[in-house]
Amino acid sequence: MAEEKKVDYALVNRLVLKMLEPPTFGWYVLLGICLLSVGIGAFCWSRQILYGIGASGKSHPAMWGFYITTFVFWVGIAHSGTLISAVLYLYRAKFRMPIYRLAEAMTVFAVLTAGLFPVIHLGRPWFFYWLMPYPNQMALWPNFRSPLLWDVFAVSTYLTISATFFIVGLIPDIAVARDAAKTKFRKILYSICSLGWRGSYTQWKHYTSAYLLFAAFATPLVVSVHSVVSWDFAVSIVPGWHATIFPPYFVAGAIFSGVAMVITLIIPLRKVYGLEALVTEKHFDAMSKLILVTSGVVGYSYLTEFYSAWWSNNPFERYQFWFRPFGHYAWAFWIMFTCNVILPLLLWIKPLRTHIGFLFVLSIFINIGMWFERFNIILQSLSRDFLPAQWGGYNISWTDYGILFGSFGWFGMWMVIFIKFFPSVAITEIKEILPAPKRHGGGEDH
Amino acid sequence: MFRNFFYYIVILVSLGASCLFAQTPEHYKETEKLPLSEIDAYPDYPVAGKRAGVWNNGQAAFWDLDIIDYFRLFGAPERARGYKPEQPIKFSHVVHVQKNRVDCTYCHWNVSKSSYAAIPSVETCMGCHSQVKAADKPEWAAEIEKLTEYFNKGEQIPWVKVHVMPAYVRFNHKRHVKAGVACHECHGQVGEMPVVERVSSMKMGWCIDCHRARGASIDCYTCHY
Amino acid sequence: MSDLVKIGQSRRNFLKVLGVSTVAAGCADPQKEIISPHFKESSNQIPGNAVWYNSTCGECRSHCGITVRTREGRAVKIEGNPDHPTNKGGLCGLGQSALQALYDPDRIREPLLRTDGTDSMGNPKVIWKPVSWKEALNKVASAMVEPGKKRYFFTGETSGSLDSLLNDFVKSLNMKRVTYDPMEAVELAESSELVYGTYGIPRFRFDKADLIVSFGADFLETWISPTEFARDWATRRKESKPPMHFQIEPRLSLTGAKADKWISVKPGTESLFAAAVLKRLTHKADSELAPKLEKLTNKIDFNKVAKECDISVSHIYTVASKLLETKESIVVAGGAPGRSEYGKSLQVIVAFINLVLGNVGRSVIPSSVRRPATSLLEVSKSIEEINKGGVGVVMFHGTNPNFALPSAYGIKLALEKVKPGLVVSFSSIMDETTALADVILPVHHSLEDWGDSDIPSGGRSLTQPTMNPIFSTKSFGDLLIILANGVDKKEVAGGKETFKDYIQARWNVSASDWRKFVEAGGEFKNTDQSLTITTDAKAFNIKLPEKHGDELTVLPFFSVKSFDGRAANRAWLQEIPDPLSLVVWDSWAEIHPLTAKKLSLKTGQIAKIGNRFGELNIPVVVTEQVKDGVIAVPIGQGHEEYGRFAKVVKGGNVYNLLSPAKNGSRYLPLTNAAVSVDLSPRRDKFVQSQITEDQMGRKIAKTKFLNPDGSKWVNKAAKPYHPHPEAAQLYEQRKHPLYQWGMTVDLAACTGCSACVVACYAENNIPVVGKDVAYQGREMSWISIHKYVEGTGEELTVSLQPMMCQHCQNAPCEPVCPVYATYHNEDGINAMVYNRCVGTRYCSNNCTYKVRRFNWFEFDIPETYQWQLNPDVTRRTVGVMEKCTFCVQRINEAKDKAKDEGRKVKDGEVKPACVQSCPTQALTFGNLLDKDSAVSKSSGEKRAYKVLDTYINTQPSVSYLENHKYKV
Amino acid sequence: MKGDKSKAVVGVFTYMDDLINAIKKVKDKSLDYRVYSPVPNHELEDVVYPQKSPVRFVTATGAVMGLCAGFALAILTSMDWPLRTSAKAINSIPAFVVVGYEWTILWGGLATLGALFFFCKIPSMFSAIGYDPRFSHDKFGLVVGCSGDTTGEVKELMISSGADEVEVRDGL
Repeated sequence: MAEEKKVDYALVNRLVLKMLEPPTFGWYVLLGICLLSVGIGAFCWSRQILYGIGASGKSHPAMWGFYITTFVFWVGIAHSGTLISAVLYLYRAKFRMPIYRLAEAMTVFAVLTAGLFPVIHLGRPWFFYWLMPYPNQMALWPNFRSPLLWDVFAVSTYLTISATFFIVGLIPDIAVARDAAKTKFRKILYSICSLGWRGSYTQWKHYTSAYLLFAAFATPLVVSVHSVVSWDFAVSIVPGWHATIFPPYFVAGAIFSGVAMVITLIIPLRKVYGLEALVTEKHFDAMSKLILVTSGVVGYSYLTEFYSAWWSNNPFERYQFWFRPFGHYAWAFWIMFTCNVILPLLLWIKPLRTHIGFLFVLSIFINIGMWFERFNIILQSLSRDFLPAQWGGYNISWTDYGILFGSFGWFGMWMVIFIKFFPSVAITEIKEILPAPKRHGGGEDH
Repeated sequence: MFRNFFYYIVILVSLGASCLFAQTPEHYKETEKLPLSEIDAYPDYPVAGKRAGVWNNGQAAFWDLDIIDYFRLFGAPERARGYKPEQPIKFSHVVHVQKNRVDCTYCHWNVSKSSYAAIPSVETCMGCHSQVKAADKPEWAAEIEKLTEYFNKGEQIPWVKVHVMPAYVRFNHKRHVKAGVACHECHGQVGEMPVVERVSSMKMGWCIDCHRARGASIDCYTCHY
Repeated sequence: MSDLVKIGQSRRNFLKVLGVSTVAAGCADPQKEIISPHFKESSNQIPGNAVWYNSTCGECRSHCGITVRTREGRAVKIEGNPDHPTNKGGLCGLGQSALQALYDPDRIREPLLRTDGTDSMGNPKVIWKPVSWKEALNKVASAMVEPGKKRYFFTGETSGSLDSLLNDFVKSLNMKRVTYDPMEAVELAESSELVYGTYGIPRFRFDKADLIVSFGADFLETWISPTEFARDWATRRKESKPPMHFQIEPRLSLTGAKADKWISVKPGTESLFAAAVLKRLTHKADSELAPKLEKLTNKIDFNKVAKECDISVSHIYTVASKLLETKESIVVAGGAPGRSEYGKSLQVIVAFINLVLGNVGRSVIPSSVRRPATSLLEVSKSIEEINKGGVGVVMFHGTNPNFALPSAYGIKLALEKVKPGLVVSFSSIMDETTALADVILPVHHSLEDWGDSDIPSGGRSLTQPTMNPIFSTKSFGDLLIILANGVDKKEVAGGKETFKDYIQARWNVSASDWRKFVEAGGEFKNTDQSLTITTDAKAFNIKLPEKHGDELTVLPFFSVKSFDGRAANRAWLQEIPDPLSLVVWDSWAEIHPLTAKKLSLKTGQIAKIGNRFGELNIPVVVTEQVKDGVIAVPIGQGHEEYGRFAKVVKGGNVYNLLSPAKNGSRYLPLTNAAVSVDLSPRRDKFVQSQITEDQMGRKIAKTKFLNPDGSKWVNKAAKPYHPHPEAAQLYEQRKHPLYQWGMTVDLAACTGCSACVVACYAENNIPVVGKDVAYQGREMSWISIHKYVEGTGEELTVSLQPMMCQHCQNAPCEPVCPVYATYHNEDGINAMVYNRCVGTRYCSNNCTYKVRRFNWFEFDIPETYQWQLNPDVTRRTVGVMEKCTFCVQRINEAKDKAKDEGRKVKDGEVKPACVQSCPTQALTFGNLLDKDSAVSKSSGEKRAYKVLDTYINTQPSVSYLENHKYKV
Repeated sequence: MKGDKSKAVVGVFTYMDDLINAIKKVKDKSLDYRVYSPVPNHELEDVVYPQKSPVRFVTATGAVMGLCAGFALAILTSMDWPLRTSAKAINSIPAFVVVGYEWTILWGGLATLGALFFFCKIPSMFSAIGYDPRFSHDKFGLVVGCSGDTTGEVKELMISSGADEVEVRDGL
């Protein structure tokens, strides 16, 4: 940690709290853009409720499409946050410290976004609560054999746990912000949000213990949530969905896309707020390697699917995997393949792993590629299944685009507000990895 | 610390209570009843006030909060217990059923023949009322006059439906009557009602409760198709 | 198009939008409801119970028996009358869709008078002024008796009492009656007179033949009496050694698709083919006939004929030798492809073939019951006369010459010259001819009216009103009587005041018998006619075609979707894909790939097909199912009037391409109109219900090939097929206490006529979505006919497979529903509870057969169509899944009845709408637990298989019986 | 803990080793004290709170309850209205594992949160004695509760350990 030698507690505070200074014009513009796109999404959704789900492009037999694609995409994005914050916490990987808060925020907001989509996707969204097991006058309960119900449980648990983890991690940092707050509004806001945290040592003791337990609970969630999401597909019998490789494949893909999203978010943030001292090239190198690994896993999974389709001698599977690269939606397949498998190979070149501009562009491509991965799985499989007479396609409508766009706005809106109002780099934990200030024999590494 | 939680709870409770007091519906107030003692036309049932003889006191499943009944904000009054619309003719079941002991199936004759328990036709009414004019009771006579007018014009009487069911429910009167379900188990003591009122929630849990108790089918396709 | 089928956006939906924010508003559906009880108690109408009336279908000339289900005084469903000798229970799609003619939102609701007005732009425009019946009838009556003027009555084919009343009416009023029905096989009746000595359409008995040879006659779809023929044909087709069937026609019809061999000849050369076959058979004729036939066919040179027909000469020999080999056969000709200029010659030759083979009296029975009066000659003469002026009145009923005749006949111009005379149309729908009338007198639909007709097999069929008229219309018979009485011609109706009295008087039976006949739907008896054959010498004097040109010709054909155009106003029929071209809501042109390549046209492109008479702008369907150089176009689309559902199909009327008939022909020759084809500037959506016809070796619709001796033909070149081994069951299988409903579908008997689809639409309140929504692949049909094609050219095999919910015992759709909206009930039905559905659509994704349909929108049904809705079936709201329920409302009704009587439901007591309607009885339904039920027996047959069951172990309740087909 | 705590002596430390020295001395005197720190630190932990936190027991209890509740929910509701889907058993245990698993985590997590709040005494709306905003920044704080007459002694102790500044405030 040569370049961090000069960093002390005060500098950390100063750097991070600088981000909380009153918003600039640019921030308002960014927020305005986000709100506008949320508005567009909301308009599209209202219209869809008014006319019926037919306003979107779904059709017979492709009854799922953009919304489930986007749902899986956002759940996937969410994953790397938990991976970075919880799994790497358990492994005591120090390179997580400067980026984990942002990754966690991304997790929570991505799950928040993802959670909307199953409801948006419903034919009768006003009855979404029928999926919850609550005692009702109809004397009916949901069907626990349905993967969709597993989804309800998995995603709601994930949202609860990751939000708790996130908020608990934030408490001491908000207390820092509270103590440095200059305006009355912020003072009150942070006082409430910090829940009266003082940093007394008993608090710290229980806090570290609880935090470790949270991390331990969040870790299996990283594996389970996307596995459950993948079971939406893998448990069904649709050719192209019915594959045992799905859970690991989805989890790897989720981490892949999530890390890319972290890069997409942290690069501008680092630039704007001058966090170069905290988020160093070393961190980017580590993340690049993570991308390289997960890209490899994802690419391998793609090939495995083809292989097992061929080896199974199942005509439906075989046709499906011929259809993907050469059929009607081949463009989607090749976008996916290029973005997820071919472009990340460039990271084998060492200088590119720390080249900020390149990483930024690559991360966006990976995000696009991962969205298309889900699009491929969902749409291509549904449009060519068992009975050729029932084959069909998808008519992408502007409602689909509007809601997809709106989801980015929704996610962005939360991120933008969060960045301005809450410390988006973990103050306490960075302090933790700094050597504790000592009069005698300092420099002991924690 | 506990003091904080206490504040939250107080706020929530007061919000809820304000809804409760603001929304007690007018139609839900108790109506005056004729004494039951004079009636012997009914089979034995526990005399328990207003909903005597009504299955499960007209209530849906035990956890039903009866939100619709109490908060008209949340549902159509047509689906709530206590729904008591004004009818075009002030027909009184008290007079017909309780005083004059007319059997239910005398007018609703097809209740055991079809899934509908049809409202009697104007002709059926006039079968008696061409003779019965109630000349000694002017307010009754006025209603009979209205009926005669409908008959003379050849028009149907636009009765307001009290037991409104959603369109996706297929209730079969014939099957229930043949299975020995008494009218009052669902409709209450109509003979005591000067204006017919809905005394059962007629919600799914309420149906299911009875179906389970009697061992009737609880297959969804029995009622929904 | 959205003007046609509106997508609902009701206040309720708006509440739902609010519901998202205020959560609980979703349950607030009922509003204050008014009950209006019947004014009068009726002895047979109990609210909530259906009343069935037997009657006769008035949609085409075959007059099938129907039984109409009414609820609360409204006809809601039409089914075939099982006791009627013609159709014996089945009913075609056209007959069932009569309800949509009855409840057509564009029906004329009161008498209308033409007045000239202007539209908002100041252009002249016809304004139809509603008038009282009295005023309208006075106007017509005064025009009728204007002295010294010519009077015409154009009618369609009529039968029974109406025919006699109409004839008396025109006679006593000194009118000229002109009959024109474009579908009536008048050339067949004429040839029957020439060869057999009996004028009239013979009876055909397809159940009496071991060999069927058809020259263009689509007897399973539209020809003569398709429901009757399909049923007869199917009884034999289901046998393990079915009759062999040759279909000789330029465009593969549904009948051709079911044939063992489709011989695709050039249009108009069928008569040559037939003559060549006759030449091979002459030696079988008796000594008197043989030399004459030899003389008739002596000019035939087999190779030349084969070249002219553009076929291999071996086909002629095969057909002839099979005819010689087989003892009992039937040879028929007709349909649109058979109606060339030489159609009459073809019929005569075919009649001779039947005579020579001894089929006459056995499978072909000359009959004079159905005597076509159609005469195009009379029509054109009358038009000429009208053009000369001095016309008092021209009346129309049951015919639409302004649509069904080429514009070259000029009927429109002629009618404009009638003034100051009157053009009167007795019609309940604004068709092209009615639009030219001065006075429109709306008449009852046949479901509201009395009537009768003669049955070819003997007896009389009776039509009775099944409901009160919904609009201010009058019975056509009554109107004739009123008009005749009004002008003091009381003798027309024999002093009767109403048409019903007239019929009753004409039937001349006792009151109790009359009541019996009304209840039964007619008087059915078998009358054997004595047969004497006298052949007219003129029959040997027929003309045969000379050399044909090589130019592109258009081949109009009758289709099950539109018939001759009379069915174009039925939303159901427009929505249902044509079983062969798979086209929805459109007209189309079938073009062979080679021709299409020459013209550089692709499927879906809109072609401009034109000649000096007119032009069509219709989409192209490139298919091998039509002869090279022929452009096959369905008749009956491209209406300019005839209601919203007909008008929406643009592209033009194919009749307009045809040239007028020559040589005093009584019918319009349909083939050989030369055309030029180009790409059209018109742009429109083109919808086909399938994107591929290839089943990719998946063994979905199976066909077993037979050797001519009936044994199984084995393709030694084919790759061996490895079915998966018997799957292990993870879970204990469900036991069903009383019933396990199941169905079998005999693919050998299924003709793809789509009657089942119409029945399902009618029974289950399935919304019609319109072209725009269908374009997005969102049709709602619960049962659909899937088409698969294997092989090319001569080896072409078309499989038609009705596909509905298979009610799998291991249904993949069920466990994935998070709210139990779909589950398995104890009767073995895969139940779908609409009101529980939240619309995740996972079930549809997981459905192997993709037979689930989703309510993408709240479809707005026109108000009048709503009167047809079945009150026993819930109308599904937006956002819920729906699918075939095995007509659970019927099962519940039967169970209800059985419970009243304290017994189990009997076999055959429940028939879902599709099973009931099937003209060929290809579908069987019943309890699989009952080992003696029909369905248990047929599902245990050797041919039975379940679709994809060996792959995915869904264990469907629906079994299919393999199609079988001779390898010839 | 014990004795008179009317006064509180607040010491502000920059260096952790100074702080630890001070704590040790305070502990020797058996005085009631509280430590404020911007970060958790092991050395500090060993001095101030060497025993293990009880949060984990609450967590374990919550998780086990969640597991049982998840399975109970799935099984009991399936039995309540047994609807067959496909040929699957009414109690399809493999499918219910997911529910049990998720609720284990959910209940465990929520129990941990509850325990955290309980043991850390948050949310708290009351100001803490001797708290200084710098303690969340870069300084360590040691607050010792004592009677008015021992304040001088404690003050002396802190200064000697290296406190930047020492202040006497009113205690409880």
